[in-house]
Amino acid sequence: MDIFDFSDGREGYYGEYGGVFLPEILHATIEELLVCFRECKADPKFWQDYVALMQSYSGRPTPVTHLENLSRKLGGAQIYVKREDLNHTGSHKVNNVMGQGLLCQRLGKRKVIAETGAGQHGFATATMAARFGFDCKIYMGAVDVARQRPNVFWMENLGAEVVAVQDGQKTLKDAINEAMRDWVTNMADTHYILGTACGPHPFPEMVSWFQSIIGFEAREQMLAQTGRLPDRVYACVGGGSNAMGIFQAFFDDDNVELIGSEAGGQGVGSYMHAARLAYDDATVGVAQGFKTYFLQNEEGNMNETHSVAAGLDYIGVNPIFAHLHDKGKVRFEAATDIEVKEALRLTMRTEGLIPALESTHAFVTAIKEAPTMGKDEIILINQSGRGDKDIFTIADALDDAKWKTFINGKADQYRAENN
Amino acid sequence: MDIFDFSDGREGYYGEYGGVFLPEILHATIEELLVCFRECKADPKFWQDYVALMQSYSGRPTPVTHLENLSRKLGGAQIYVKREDLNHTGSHKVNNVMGQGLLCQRLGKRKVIAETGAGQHGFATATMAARFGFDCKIYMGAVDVARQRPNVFWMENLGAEVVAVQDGQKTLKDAINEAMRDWVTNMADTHYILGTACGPHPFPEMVSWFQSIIGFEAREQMLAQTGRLPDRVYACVGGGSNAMGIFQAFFDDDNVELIGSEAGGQGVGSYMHAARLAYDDATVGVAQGFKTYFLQNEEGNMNETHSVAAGLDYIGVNPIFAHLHDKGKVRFEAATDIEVKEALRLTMRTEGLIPALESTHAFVTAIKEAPTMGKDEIILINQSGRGDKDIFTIADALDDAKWKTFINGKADQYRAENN
Amino acid sequence: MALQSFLAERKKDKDLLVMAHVVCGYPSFEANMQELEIMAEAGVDLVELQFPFSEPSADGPLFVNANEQSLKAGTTVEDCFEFMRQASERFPFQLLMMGYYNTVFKMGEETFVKRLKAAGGVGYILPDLPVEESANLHRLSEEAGIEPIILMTPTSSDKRLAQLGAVSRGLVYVVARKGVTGSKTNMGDDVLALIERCRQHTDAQIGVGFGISGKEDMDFLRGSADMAIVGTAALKTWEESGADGLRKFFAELMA
Amino acid sequence: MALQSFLAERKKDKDLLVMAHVVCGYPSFEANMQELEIMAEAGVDLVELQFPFSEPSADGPLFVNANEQSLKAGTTVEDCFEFMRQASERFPFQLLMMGYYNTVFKMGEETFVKRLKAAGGVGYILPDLPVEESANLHRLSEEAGIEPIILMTPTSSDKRLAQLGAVSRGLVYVVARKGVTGSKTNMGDDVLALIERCRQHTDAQIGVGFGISGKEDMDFLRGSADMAIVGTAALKTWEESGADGLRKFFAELMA
Ligand SMILES: Cc1ncc(COP(=O)(O)O)c(C=O)c1O
Ligand SMILES: Cc1ncc(COP(=O)(O)O)c(C=O)c1O
Repeated sequence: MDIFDFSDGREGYYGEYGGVFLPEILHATIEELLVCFRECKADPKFWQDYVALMQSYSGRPTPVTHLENLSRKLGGAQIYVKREDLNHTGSHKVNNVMGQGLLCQRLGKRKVIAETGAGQHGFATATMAARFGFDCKIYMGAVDVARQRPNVFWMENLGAEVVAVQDGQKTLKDAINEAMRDWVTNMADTHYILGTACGPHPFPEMVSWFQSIIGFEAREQMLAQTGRLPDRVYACVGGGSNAMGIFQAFFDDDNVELIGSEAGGQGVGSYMHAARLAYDDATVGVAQGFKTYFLQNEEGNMNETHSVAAGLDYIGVNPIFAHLHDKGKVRFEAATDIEVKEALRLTMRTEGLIPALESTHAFVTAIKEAPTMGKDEIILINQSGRGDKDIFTIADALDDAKWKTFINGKADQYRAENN
Repeated sequence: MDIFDFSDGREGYYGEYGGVFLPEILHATIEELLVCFRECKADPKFWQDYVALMQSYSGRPTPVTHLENLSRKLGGAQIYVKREDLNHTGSHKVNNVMGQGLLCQRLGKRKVIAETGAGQHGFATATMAARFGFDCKIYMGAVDVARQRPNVFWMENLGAEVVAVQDGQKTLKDAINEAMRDWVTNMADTHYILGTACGPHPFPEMVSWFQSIIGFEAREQMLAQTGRLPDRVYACVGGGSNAMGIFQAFFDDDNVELIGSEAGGQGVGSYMHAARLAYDDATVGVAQGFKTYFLQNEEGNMNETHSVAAGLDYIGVNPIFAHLHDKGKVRFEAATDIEVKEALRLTMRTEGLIPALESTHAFVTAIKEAPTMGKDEIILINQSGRGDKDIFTIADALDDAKWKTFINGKADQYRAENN
Repeated sequence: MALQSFLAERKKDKDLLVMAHVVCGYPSFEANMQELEIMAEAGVDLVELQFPFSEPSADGPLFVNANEQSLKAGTTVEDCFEFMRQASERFPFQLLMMGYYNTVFKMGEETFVKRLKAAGGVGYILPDLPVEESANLHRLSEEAGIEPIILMTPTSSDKRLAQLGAVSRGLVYVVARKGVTGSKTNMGDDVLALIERCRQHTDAQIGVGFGISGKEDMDFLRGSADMAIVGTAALKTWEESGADGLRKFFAELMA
Repeated sequence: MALQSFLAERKKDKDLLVMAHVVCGYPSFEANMQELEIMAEAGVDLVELQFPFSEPSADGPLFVNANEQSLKAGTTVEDCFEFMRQASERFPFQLLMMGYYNTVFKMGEETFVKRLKAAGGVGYILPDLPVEESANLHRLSEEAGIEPIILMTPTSSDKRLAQLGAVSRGLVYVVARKGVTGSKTNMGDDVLALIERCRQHTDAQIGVGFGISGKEDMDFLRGSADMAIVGTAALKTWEESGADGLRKFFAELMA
């Protein structure tokens, strides 16, 4: 199954989803990008360079870790974890970013812009820009700037300019709008590094392509380590890039079930979540450059979303998943904030792993299902990132009293220094 | 040169340094440890298991990254970096810890204790304990507990008990004393996971052995990537474990110069530093179980030390280095706090790397020397850890105003929640 | 009257037509009505009524804020159509719907065309709907006698302009510069050259927009474009100095 | 008189000797002198004067604090020796230096032995100096007629005890339990068995320490050990109830 083998006149479409819905002014830029991307994709040397870069700079291949303790504790399937958390900058986001960096070089552009929500994509982009010598501007909702200061701190120290976006809900979707506004102005010398497998074609395909390195490694590693393919593969789904990254390698393996785990937030019926496919609240729409399921009202204006994991808190889902959901190829579940906190604790204590809150959504679903599976069955979870960068969020999520005391003390120290 | 090929009756001695200076009550425990360690070291299967564990759990081998931008900017030697920052838990400390975990299993002990200063070793130990299912207690000076709360937070969440030590200067050396007090009480079921290549024999040898994985990988990688050996290898030196880790592989390569970079703190003559070998302030003494150079007064009581990098801020240095310093085999330099801040900025902006403050000491010395070397010469730096875990320290070190505002806001939020 | 013939009619008396813009429901429909009165007085020929959308990614800060405030105040699509109906009955200028495609998509293209027609609108501008995605909507529009306004831009190649020209009818919206609505455009030879290039690919009237802010821009465009499109400058005037300011603004603009 | 013969002498009148402990300079040398007076009154046989060290890793919290405070107050090695000299002239009990090896190492082993001798000390306890590292110091001590106190512990194998016994002279310090100074030891059969095992490997007198806190411990040890070693319990009493308390403590202990 090659999902990217588009039929005539349907380039960029996955079933009825995808496409390019952008201002006319970007038409030439998107064309140029598409041509360049097609060249890169057709050029084996490009992929070799990409893999070499990821090896020497980001530590790929990331390993697959067998979680014997957790498997034993749950008493069902054997659980394996693909360790994207071990990447440089701490998440899978860097795969896409470094790939687009190489492509940007080929485009001959010297400036990059990006949107970021949780900040991991912005952090990765700022890192890439420092490494490639690009000018870098990161758009981030003002609410996210306030709550994700550590990532902002690093982005700025890496030399990026972080712009706090004051519009709308002041979160990820608004940052995307603002990045697009920059792009329609500065496309001549600027490449827009979109952070997930969303947005107009060719971004969903391109981001998925760079992220496919996850799955191709993982599939081989599972064969080497277990002698066979996993029965189920779990990944969290924000925009869908890490999930596409790991799932793609298994598209032709009909016995491998693929499960995407979305942000259930406060649960079904709460309208405080970001589950576009697992719950029934989303409908098809066109926004931010593409057609997919969005959490929107009946007139097409976007709803507020919520998740403890800022990186999953997005109104739309990648068009490929919208299609694969229709086709029943990928199953979608949701993990609530409460379940996420529990699974995080369990994973830390039994295995010494600290998955990012985003990644923990995949763990939740896997942990629910593993006990119902046979001991000879095998599960693979994509740990898309590490949680230690999210200490403020996790400390808040776990309501850690000592942490709060520490922060209060720190604040007192700063105030004293000022006097 | 096999530094561990002790002459008769001098087991555990490197020149006049090293030895075992412990209460009699620990004699049997140390003997047991030594016997077990000798078995492990003689057993190729043990090393294979260790390497396999490090590959699947910690992402080894870590890559070597060529810093083309920095090399170009400095205009001298080509700079390569061994990326221990990409390890699980974010530093080389995990190499030693996982190795000792395996050894502890073989010893049949179910409890581990460790001291920690910066918290990276405690973090790694807590992680290992969660993974191996050991009970875990971490001793940490009360001052360090207060200033390294993020690491404490993770240790606790990983299931470890963190004990704030209230004695002495309430920093690393006091934590070591307290860990020893625990050990002399509970040695029957408890293994002491010492965090660096210091302490009584066989710790310096054992920690160096586990850390040698760094250098053996790096040497091979340099040969593969550059076709030859580096001219100089740089590492920061706290207790000396990461430096021993990378240097050992080059001990027989007489053309490779080895440079250890100590904490220069506020500089020569300030007495606010932790440079045991680079400056002239340290003298030979016996403390914390072994004989080496310590920063102490003439009556043998230890002086206060200082470094912006908590992990380098130790009174003693590993006995192997004391010896290699005498022999002129390793050259020691110091990097001051101010130089470290500058080098950190430079490295972030030119290469997108965020070395730990400790590791940045190695960068300082390399950055000083690279421009004086030929363009065809090659430098290898050991990046022992990543700095993003040290955000509080680095933000303070860089005096970041926005960070302070953020912390104040966070504190206000917590206070408001409490009302 | 259909847009094409209406514009042709208007062009008889004037060398440069004017299209103005309001964001429906911002600051309120009453204010909108007042604005339209002023525009009508000044002799504006065409007005785009922007239906607010939550993700106005082709707009600049002023319009972004207007979209947001309007939605916050509870503006619905039905409100916008009803306002259009009232305005179309009351004023001599014609009305276009301006907005983002999702508004259309969610109600269905057929419904959209019917409702627009029923409200007295003569066309629409959907900046995020490229021609590749427009075939069905264009067909429905043609059947209903409604015009899609095609945008031509400084980045469009000749090949692209030909493609755009082929489906253009009534009015083409020439985007004077890169970027979003709102900032000033330096009118210069490149704008004239762009208009020239566009003319080679369409017979429709040519309106020029993005950053038109006063009389000098009008003078500059006269003889070259058929219509000047004024957006942000008018809203800014309204926000800063209300009805009187706006009256003065249009008086000066169209003097 | 050398330690060995002194102890033999004392043993003639008593079935269980007592060794006490002070940390030099804590809370002050004056206080130390007062403590010694009380000990002398009570008939204590031997006192270890702990020379404070910055890293007292074999000590429990009370002594750790005492070491720390004493150093903070500026106590020097010279002060300690001078105090020992005065005490040795004044009291009937004999004095040992107790401390960590670095104190010895820094002044040099030869100097240490000379100074200790000159101050009237008869031996020393260096808990972090294993016998493997002691050859030179033992030789110098023997030449000077000074005794190293060897520690035997519950974790020592018979082989190890033999090794320790071989170099023991005068007094062996049997550590009653694992751990640091300070906490209570439950005196039981294992302690008796340990003493028995130790006796098989040494002819020296056997002192038992770690956690001895009162009369019951004395009664327990009587007939088995030669000497009870009292450390923390006395310091604790001093801290809690001063000179009077300490007087009472020793009166009860040695009743
Ligand atoms: C660690 C991590 N995992 C997952 C996601 C979700 O994005 P995606 O669905 O594109 O993988 C994010 C987004 O920020 C992330 O940071
Ligand atoms: C990242 C890092 N590097 C270096 C050190 C110094 O230790 P060592 O000299 O044993 O490598 C530490 C100690 O905490 C550390 O955390």
